[in-house]
Amino acid sequence: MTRLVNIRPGRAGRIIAGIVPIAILLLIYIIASDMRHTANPNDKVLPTLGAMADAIARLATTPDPMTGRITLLADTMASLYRLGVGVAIATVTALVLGLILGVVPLMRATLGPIVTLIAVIPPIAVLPILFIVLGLGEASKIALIAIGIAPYMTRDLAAYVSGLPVEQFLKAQTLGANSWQLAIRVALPQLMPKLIESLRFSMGPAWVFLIAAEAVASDIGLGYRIFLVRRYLAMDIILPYVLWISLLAIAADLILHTLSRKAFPWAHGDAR
Amino acid sequence: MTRLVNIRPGRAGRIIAGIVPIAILLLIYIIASDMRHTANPNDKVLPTLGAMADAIARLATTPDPMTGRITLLADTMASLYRLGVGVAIATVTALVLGLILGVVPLMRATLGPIVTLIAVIPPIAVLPILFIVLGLGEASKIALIAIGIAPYMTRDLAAYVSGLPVEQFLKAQTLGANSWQLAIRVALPQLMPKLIESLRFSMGPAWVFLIAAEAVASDIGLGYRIFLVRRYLAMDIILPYVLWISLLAIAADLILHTLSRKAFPWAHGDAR
Amino acid sequence: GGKEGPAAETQAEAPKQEFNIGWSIYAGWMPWAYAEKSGILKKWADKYGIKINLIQVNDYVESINQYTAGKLDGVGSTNMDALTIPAAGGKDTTVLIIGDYSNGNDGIVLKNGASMADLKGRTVNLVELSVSHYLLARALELSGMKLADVKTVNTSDADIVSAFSSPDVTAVAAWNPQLSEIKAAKGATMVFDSSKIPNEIQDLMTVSTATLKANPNLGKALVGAWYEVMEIMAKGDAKANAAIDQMAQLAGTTPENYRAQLKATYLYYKPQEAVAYALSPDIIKHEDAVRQFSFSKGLFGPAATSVDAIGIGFANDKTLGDKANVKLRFDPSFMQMAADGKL
Amino acid sequence: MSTLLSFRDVWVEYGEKVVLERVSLDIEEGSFVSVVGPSGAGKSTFLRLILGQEGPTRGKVLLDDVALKPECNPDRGVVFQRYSVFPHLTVFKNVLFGLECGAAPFTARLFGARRKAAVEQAMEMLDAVGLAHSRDAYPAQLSGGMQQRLAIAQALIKHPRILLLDEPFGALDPGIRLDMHALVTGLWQERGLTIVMVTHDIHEAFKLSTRVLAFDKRRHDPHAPHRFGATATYDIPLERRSGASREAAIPSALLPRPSEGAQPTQAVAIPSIS
Amino acid sequence: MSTLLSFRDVWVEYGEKVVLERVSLDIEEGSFVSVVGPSGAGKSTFLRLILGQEGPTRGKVLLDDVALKPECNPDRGVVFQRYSVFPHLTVFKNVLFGLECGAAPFTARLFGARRKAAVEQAMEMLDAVGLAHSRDAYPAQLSGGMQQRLAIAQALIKHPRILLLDEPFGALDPGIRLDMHALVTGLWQERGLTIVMVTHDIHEAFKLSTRVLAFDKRRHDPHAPHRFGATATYDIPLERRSGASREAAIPSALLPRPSEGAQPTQAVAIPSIS
Ligand SMILES: Nc1ncnc2c1ncn2[C@@H]1O[C@H](COP(=O)(O)OP(=O)(O)OP(=O)(O)O)[C@@H](O)[C@H]1O
Ligand SMILES: Nc1ncnc2c1ncn2[C@@H]1O[C@H](COP(=O)(O)OP(=O)(O)OP(=O)(O)O)[C@@H](O)[C@H]1O
Ligand SMILES: [Mg+2]
Ligand SMILES: [Mg+2]
Repeated sequence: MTRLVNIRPGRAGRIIAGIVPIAILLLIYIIASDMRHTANPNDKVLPTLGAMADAIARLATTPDPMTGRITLLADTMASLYRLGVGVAIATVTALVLGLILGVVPLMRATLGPIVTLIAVIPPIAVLPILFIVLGLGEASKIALIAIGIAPYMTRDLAAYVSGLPVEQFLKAQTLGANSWQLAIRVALPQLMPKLIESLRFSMGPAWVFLIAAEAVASDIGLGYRIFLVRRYLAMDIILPYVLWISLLAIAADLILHTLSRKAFPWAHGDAR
Repeated sequence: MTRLVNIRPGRAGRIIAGIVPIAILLLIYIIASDMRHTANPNDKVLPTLGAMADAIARLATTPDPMTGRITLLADTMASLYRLGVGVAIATVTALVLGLILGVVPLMRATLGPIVTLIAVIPPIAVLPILFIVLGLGEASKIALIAIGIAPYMTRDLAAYVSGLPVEQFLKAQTLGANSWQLAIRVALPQLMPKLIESLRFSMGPAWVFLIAAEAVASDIGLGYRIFLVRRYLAMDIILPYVLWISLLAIAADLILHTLSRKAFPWAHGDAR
Repeated sequence: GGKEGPAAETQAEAPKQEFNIGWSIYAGWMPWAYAEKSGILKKWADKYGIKINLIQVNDYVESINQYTAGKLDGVGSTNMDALTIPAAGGKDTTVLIIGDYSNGNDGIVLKNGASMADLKGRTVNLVELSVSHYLLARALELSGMKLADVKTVNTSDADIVSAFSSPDVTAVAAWNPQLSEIKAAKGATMVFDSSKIPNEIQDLMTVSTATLKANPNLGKALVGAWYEVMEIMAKGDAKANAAIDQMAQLAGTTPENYRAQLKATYLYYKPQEAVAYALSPDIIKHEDAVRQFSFSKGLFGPAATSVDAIGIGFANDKTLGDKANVKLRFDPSFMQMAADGKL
Repeated sequence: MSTLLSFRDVWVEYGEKVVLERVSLDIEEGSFVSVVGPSGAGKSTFLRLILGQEGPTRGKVLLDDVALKPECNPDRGVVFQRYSVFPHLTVFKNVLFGLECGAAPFTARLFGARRKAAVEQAMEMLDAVGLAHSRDAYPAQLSGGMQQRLAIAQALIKHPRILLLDEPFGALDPGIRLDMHALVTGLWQERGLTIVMVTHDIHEAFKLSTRVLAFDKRRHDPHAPHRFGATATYDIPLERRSGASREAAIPSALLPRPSEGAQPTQAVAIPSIS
Repeated sequence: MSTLLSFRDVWVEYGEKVVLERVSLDIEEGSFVSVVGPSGAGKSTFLRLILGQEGPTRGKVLLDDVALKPECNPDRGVVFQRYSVFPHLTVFKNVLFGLECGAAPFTARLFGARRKAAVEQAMEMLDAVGLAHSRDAYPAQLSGGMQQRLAIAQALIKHPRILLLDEPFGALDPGIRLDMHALVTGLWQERGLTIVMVTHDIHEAFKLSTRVLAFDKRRHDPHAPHRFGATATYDIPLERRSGASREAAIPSALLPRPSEGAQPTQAVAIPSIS
């Protein structure tokens, strides 16, 4: 008999194998929802698939009478904007700091400890400070995302840069490179694929912080909607929203992955 | 002149350099707090160091007249218990799943997609569901931590195992190893240091989820206390609590790091 | 199903011994915490041969959601949330105790403004779809404005105090204890509070109708314990003060602060008073206002096509809305037993 | 000696790409076969077929006249250029590993008398490859040559019938390479092994083995280089030669640079293409 | 020829550990110095001193009679065994890099006519090492030998006076090694370089260089092996020798195995220890 570790399903086999557990989960949900609705036709906890489809169709097609905008679209745009700006700020900060900390030992000694300290502070615990400093507008939401992920990314990138073979830095200096050139021509380009990788890992926390920020103070956004309708336990809206967020997260991950492969082919080839 | 990248401060220099920015931050706080207290002696936003020391001394030494317990201690114990159990569950789950997914291609095909799906769902968005399924006791708080970090860890570990040189698995099979032995004698021991590394990265999110869970449903814990006193903007309690959490986080990180170096010397030696 | 009404559910539920009652920190519900800590609740539970677990939930909405999902047998709730969450979710709910109404515990606070008129056109931070939202709607209505005259931003109750510290926030609607912190801030003026709409924001103890039918002892024990605490508090003696101090401690605040909150809470110390209100026509008027607001904000869910979709039952078989779909029942009979000393 | 392994019209294709085509040859028990050829010629692929890491796309690989299952088994040991030892086990435990796996399917650990016997066997093996003094070192603490010795010891403890070596000395310094040649030759003779070794070093091949197989493409389509696969273009028996006569048997086409080394003075055996 | 580099009683210590002690020697302009010795003897440390990667603990290293600053500079080029080229740049850009850095301190990019001149220079250099056809490949797509050619081209484009090689061919196959020997010898002669090369391969050292330095410990304390450092125990001039006579100059103590190679027939030069 072939050893278990040597059984490799083909392409079709993999797709079917992957779908099965998801289908089972869906089935369990349908049965549970059906049971609750037999007991209480108005049950809100596990809405039927039909009810969710209705709710989401309504939010995705009918403009809100008050604002004239399509709710799902407006929420998505608002959230993606915050997420995008927050992540962009974090990325740029982490890139610059990571580069400086990684390349310049003196800066690593100076800023390393404070970056570590900031990295371990759970950002949601200091939300009040953020509001007081930045107000309740977009700034504080964007800041929560940025503060939430930038320190981790910075440490990750700095560690990567200082882990680059010392031979490269020596070689570059024998080729006449100064400190600035070492940073931008040796460290920076090699850091880019790592940056995207670090970013991919940080997207999960970024969504968490976005939702947390929108739950605290907001009038639009995916997290806002989820926490608003939670007030009347509208699971028929919450569940499709969660699914939608998951799909957006998967899409973002795929885009980043593809981007990295396209932009930095040398980083994805077979290493020798 | 020596190039900036070649200046390497000595041991003492590093310590001093590291303390300076933290000292500056502290100084800025003291000045800002002083300014606010000059304007409004009852200011709550930036309490003086003295006020914070008083508040924390009270919480750390005076037993609560009702329960007879010292608040800070009781909160810490409760939170560490939840964090510990949640992280332990996540670690064991991730280890077992990561091993299975990494070693057995068939299981990777079957469970990979659903693990990815679960990994991208922001746990905070499904908090209501979690509480409904698991009730308001310790279980749901522990579950939020476990669900929050386990999928990421699982994917990380599975990727690591499937990235181990295929030569090792082939070699082991030529030495008579069966699938089970491959898992426990080849993959598992090499996975252990990676597990600790993955755990170290997950501790940050774990604290965030702990605080989020305690904010919603709890009557004790560090996160609970922060959210309880947030209603009165009692920054004199919030700030020391945040600092305390940060210290606990740093301590946990150091312990894990030391553990890894002690337990798996082969993984920290110079690689050839 | 809904047409069979509570009878069907009653059959489904068997009598049981142990009950979970949820509550969250709020001036009008702190007596429950005291009842538990002082052993009064256990005394009454023992008397009726049952066990009652009082479960504190930090997040108020979560406690209502848990109740709606069936994880709790009863929960401390406002009249509005009892209507829009469990009742609108098909969970037949009985109002066991009308504990108090907000008599200033909810308010609207402005910076750089002195009256409701200054609210026009501003952005108001509040917990949307909560009693604060209702309070705002009523306040605007009484001042000749509409909800459309202001913009609202949903703000979590835990963070509303720090929100008000932020310069770009100039108007909030909040409840206590946050309200007292906000009022105390420099340049803050309270332009409206719930004392101007007495009895419209009520703090209740609600329990599942089916559970109560199957276990009337639960109702008796809860009502008995509640009014024993009320009696202690009403005395105004040293014991009352000690009790109130303890409640303050449990709420995470100072005794002074808590006393201030209590002042803004009209507690029905005596069961007779609560029963009298429950029997009066006022209650129907007040609940009607609440349900109109709730329906207008879509809180009855997408399936509800009219404000009458969900029925509200009162003493003596009076109802508002669909008689065949009564999901929220004001039942003063247990309070009546307390008033009659029959517990 | 009898035929141990037979290739019968074996093809290996990856999608469109043909790597090996029409490989038909027999390998005799006890022989030491070296496989040489340019990079990408399919030398490692050939080895993988014997190892059982993969199966042929067409044709058959027979071991003792029975078709090989595409799975690695203890009757065929292997040493790769890298990653051949377990980095998390000490030298001694790396060698013990094979004994433990075979004897304890579930725990993969031995106890008591059985462990004692295994320990003795492992120590003997370490002695044989000259690593007894490093028994408690981790592989990362060993030099490259010591790591390959360890890999060989590890493979031999299972008494494989065939030992497969894929550029085992490619990463070693010349001095250490000579040591390893002596070691492998000794073990091969003592234990009656059959060895198939892939190497880039033509001199090494001709020095050590009883037979040299050179893999290369016979046909070439410049517009679609992947259309044709490689096969054994030279098959040179060396059993009865020794020393200088071996070097002299190297066909000039196989030498890295025509400017160096001996001229082809001998007619080479015709590759056995069916 | 004149003295280019001088070591004056140089010691290198890491904490307690003495790596080099009392190294005093001169290196002449245009010489090709090979450094051999056992692992850990401080060969790389010696090279690092010349490179300027670190400074001596005691004593002085002089370049043109001026004390060397412990910093790498373009007058000394280097090729390491690994990591010598930039993985994120194509072959061509790897070579261009040095020209860009020197000419454009801030942008490190060239434009217009200056770029054109630099491009031409880089292409010539690639031609010289035989990599012109691979100009757009990334290092990961090159073989080990091609990577080292690239590293040499990259270093030479800055016209260094000294080229430092730390086991540059250690990871290469023997055939490719021969090519590289020819390449390095050619470039050394053409460009009047001074080369200091560390190698493990004694034959390589004696084949290529004009002088061989053997590093080893002269004193040994078995209880505290770190107490004494290494120094140049043999210093063998070879300028006027060629071919077989070179091999014959190898002292037997330096050979990996006494069973191989020539006997020491010549008295070796006494190491210049002051
Ligand atoms: N799994 C695979 N999928 C596709 N192509 C493969 C696969 N394995 C090997 N090849 C290709 O088959 C050809 C032969 O590979 P193989 O490793 O056998 O060559 P080799 O002779 O061992 O070369 P080298 O001397 O470089 O090790 C190469 O072109 C390689 O790219
Ligand atoms: N930064 C350092 N700190 C402490 N010890 C060091 C350091 N660098 C080198 N050493 C030690 O100095 C000694 C000489 O090292 P070096 O790399 O110069 O040897 P080598 O002759 O090049 O050896 P190899 O042939 O293995 O490359 C070694 O024992 C090494 O461990
Ligand atoms: Mg190969
Ligand atoms: Mg060295």
